[in-house]
Amino acid sequence: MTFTYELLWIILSFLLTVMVLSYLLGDNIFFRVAAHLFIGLTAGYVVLLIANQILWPYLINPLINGTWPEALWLAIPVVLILMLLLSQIRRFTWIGSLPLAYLAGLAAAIAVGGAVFGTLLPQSRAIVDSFDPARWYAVPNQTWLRILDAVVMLVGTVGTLSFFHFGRKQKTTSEEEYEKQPSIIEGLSKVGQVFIGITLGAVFSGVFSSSLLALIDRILFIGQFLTNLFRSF
Amino acid sequence: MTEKITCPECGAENLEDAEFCIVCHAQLREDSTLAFVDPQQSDQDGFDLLNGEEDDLPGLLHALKQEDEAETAEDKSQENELPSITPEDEFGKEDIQEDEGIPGWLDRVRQRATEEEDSTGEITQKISAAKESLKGDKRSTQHENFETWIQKLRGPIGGGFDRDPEAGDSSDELEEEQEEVQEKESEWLQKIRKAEGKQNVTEDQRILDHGENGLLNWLVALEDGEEDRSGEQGEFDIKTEEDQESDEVKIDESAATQEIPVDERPLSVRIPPKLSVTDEDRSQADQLSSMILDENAPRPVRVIKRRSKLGAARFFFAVLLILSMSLSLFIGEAVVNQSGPIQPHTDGFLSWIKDLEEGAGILLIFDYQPAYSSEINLIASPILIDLVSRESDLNLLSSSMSGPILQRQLIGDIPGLDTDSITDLGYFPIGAYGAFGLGMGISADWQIVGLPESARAFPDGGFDSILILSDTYGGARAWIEQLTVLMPDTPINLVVTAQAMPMLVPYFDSGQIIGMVSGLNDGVILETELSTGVMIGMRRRAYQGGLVILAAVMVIGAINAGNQNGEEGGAA
Amino acid sequence: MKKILAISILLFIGLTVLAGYLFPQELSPILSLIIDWGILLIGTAVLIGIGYLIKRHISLISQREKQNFLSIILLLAFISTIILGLIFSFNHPVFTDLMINVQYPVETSLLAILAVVLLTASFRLISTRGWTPMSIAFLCSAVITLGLDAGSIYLGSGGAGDVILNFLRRLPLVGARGILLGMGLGGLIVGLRVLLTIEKPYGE
Amino acid sequence: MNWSILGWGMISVAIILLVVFTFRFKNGKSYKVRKNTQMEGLNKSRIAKIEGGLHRTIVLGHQLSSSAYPGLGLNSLAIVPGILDPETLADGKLNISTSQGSLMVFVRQIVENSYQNGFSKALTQRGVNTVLPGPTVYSNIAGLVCELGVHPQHGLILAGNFGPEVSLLSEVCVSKNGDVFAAAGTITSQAALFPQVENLVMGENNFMLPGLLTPSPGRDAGWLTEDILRILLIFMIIAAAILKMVGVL
Repeated sequence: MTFTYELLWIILSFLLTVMVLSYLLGDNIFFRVAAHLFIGLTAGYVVLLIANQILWPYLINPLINGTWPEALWLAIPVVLILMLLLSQIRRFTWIGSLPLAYLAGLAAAIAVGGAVFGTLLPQSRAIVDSFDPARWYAVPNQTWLRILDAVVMLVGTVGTLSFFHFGRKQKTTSEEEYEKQPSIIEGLSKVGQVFIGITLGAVFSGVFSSSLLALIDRILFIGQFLTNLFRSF
Repeated sequence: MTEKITCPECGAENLEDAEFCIVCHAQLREDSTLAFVDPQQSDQDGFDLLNGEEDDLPGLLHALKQEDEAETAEDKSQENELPSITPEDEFGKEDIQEDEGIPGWLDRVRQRATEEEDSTGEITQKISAAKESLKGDKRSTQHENFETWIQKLRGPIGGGFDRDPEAGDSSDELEEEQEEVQEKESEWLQKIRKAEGKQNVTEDQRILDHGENGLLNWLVALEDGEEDRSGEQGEFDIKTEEDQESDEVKIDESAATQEIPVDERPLSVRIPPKLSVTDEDRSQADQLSSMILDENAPRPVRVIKRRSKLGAARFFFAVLLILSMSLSLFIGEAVVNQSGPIQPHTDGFLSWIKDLEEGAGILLIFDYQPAYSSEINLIASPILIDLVSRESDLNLLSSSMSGPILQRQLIGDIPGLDTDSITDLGYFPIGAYGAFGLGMGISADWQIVGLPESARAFPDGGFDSILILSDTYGGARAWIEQLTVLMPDTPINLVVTAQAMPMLVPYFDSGQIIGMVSGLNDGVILETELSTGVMIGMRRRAYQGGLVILAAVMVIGAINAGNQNGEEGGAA
Repeated sequence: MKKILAISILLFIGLTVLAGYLFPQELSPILSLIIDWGILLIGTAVLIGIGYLIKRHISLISQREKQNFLSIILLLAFISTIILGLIFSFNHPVFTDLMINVQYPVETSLLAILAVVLLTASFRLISTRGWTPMSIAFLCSAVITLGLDAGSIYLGSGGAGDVILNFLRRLPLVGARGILLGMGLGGLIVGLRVLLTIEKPYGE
Repeated sequence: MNWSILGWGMISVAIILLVVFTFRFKNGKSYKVRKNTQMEGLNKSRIAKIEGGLHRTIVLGHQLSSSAYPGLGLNSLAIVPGILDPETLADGKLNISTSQGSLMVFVRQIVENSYQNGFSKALTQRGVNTVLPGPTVYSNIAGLVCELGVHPQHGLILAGNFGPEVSLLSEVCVSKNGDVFAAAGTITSQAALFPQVENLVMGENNFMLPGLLTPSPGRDAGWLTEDILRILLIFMIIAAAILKMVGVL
């Protein structure tokens, strides 16, 4: 096996794979060495990525090559960044609340907009559209299935929403009843529980599938490396 | 001697004609005379110590001071004298100024706060708040004598003493009053004893309890709201030698001008009025009460379940899974994979790629982590091989931090692909803002002069198709929402992992995407349909074996749990 | 004073971005700028976070903690990556190959360990959660989905088989929609609480 | 039907209800919510860990804002003050970690302010370590697996936006007799944690936690508003479905 540039990377990959998979035998020093090497390298990579893909195009390049009005506008983010850096000194912690208020406002607005226009409306619309008669009769032999699909979708969604109802039963006689919701909602939430279980079960098998493919990939890699190793001797 | 005006704000003495106070520059003209406390007003916000509403210490102390103000005003109005500085107050004032530090009993309460186990530091906070409220009130009641105020508050014994001795009482009446108060005190103290379960109190214990301990217990009783103040004007006061000393200073009230006696004795000689209680008694009482509290505190009973078996179980399942995978992968001949049923979204994807023209402009969006690149590469490789064979114009963009690496890893393995012809549009931290920013890239018909354009405007057109490679539902969805706003007419396809697929099916139903492939099954279909050579091969068999093992383990686990419940039920 | 300034910044940014959903065209110049500056702040925050990571490992080394040689490995990897990145430039093949051959095997192996962990956990499903409607539905749904994926459950193609398969495939969507609608309501309320300054995540 | 008008209507109704109920709950009234059994598990675990002088870690996910799960990052930040009581701030055994830099800067600000409001402006806290084990999702997991392995009987609190890899953390903790309280908001992380963690908070219940940890009129108002909006949304969907069926919509 001639020592090539490719071989160096393959040996490094093999060693790291075996060191990380050794965790299955129990927490050991090899796993920790591989983990710390990985963290250090990723941290370095992220620093370069941010400098290269965010600070340079969004801040440094416009400051150096942009017109002076643009540079003037960039004073605002520069001040916010300096405040964020200064707030890491304990005595100036209070100054950090201004840049963080900026981020909080942005995150809150995107949460409100994303919740309403990105989740509540599209999902509700999809449920309502499934009750469109035109869609029922689009495929002749599937009409009953589509009606059943629409009804199950409506009942399941209403049941799941009721499962998360926060309010408690108004008249509670004993401590156990504190967990109960108002009776109508309690009934609907029993239906919701089943649908939530079905969803989580399906997603669980999807998650396992993805991780299983990763395990297969690693076993295949180790197998091929060892067979090549033995072939070369 | 020129007439002096006292500043209502800071108590400093100013010349009569002065407009503003020389110390704190407050206005003197309107209310240069001392605010006269209106008894009715103080009654309305009369503080009933025992109604239990004021449950924290600062409020309690503040209210006690207001209560005392009201009583002082009542005493004065009976003797219809203008409130004047009595020697005792004078003496007391100096004492307060001299003993600027914390009074003895407050110090003990703080000590107790640090020793008590269940104290959550709240008492410390309350004490420091009380200290501030005490400082805050000092200016408005600068004639008040804190020491005498405490003594007036402490019960019926000294009741007689807060009245001006010159009120014509002879000495034997004083002694009678003393005995009367002591009986009341003993009655009162017995009530506290009963509350604390100390019935048979020895004689010397009674004497001991005269001192500081009594005050602490009395404070506790006040906080618990047991003592009924309305019936009994119980004010407890002990006559100590210092108080007797202060009585000898005679002041002639009727004189036109008053000389305010100043005690020239050096600070070290003047002994501040101390309540004599030994430290051991105090610590014994505190330990006793904290022990009582500690025993009654509810203890969470926690049984730590033995979980050492978990490590062994994990090892067993690891060996089971790895062995079965290895057997499937390395033993037996290669089998031509049978593709399973074709889903509607897979069918949509196949029809899109078959109808794609030559040299089409494709935007590839990398939104997954290196951990999932083995699965994504398996599915994306046949697609890219087919696109390269059609000489498509590839444009890459990433919203994952490892984007550049993933691009190189995926494209590096594609035979015949010239990397120079590929355009790299860079990194967009979509995850941070849910792709919101991109929808804003639409060109507006107005511009603020000098306002820098977005440093990296997102391309809002110029592609024939978009291919999103993603490992999570969130990432794929963020891109779908933005791109349907930015490029409504450009068809979008997804290459996603098996974990993301179930949640993205609605986007195919609603027509926002025209096709989606995910998981190994679709990978096999793509290989056979696009005839791009066998890549998946033996993995499919291992993959199926692994899924069957998981299903079997879940069912066996459920049966095993059922048996355990049955045994426990039987045993119980 | 500081509180008022923080609240006014929050309200200005929040309401402007929210208005962006109503007037995307008209507000786009300002909004893309607000987003750009936000991305700058987030990038700076990531650098600050990495600063704390490095500082922590330096203190572990100086305090001679147990196994502090691991922190030395981390710092060496960090410094050498930055030097390599500066020498070779960010998109250079040598640099990206180094990244590929460290990140990819470690992350894929961690995901592989997750497969074993999920298998172990699935054995204790009922002993952990007990026999409840939700856990029984979870068990049945997982087993059926695994069977369909593995091809062990094969309902034939065309006709009733496809219909039933399609119906079973869409069932998980029902619960997912309910969960997402619930999360949407929660996100709406928590976002409004921040905008109405009932909630102050910036630490007042 | 113009769905975006409906959306703005929903936002306006939510704002009005939130403001009205916040003022109504200011004078001592509160909204009775159902008991959350997972919260009892959390409190018991925290008491046991503090009394035993054992280590505790709060992990805050890896995204401040995401389009699929809006508001989940802000909600995890709202949970943190409820866990920072005086004992926790003083005893020095609490780590708060996240893989997103902005979440970490927010948390440092919250911890410093909680400490100074509770004790004194002059002091700076030493009791809570805010840590970034790794800047990406999987480097964060690798760092935390090493850290959790060092201290047995750990108390682990997961709150925020996670992927399925969070299951590795809970497995490390559970295998060393630790306790796990999971408020992981995404569906994939809940699916991965479902067979493993007893104290698992499901779906929208995550948004109940800040109010349970630190009750306040604003949070009670948030609960009630959310319940009212839920019922309105259910009626709206049913009405729209019927109108669609009969062809009006």
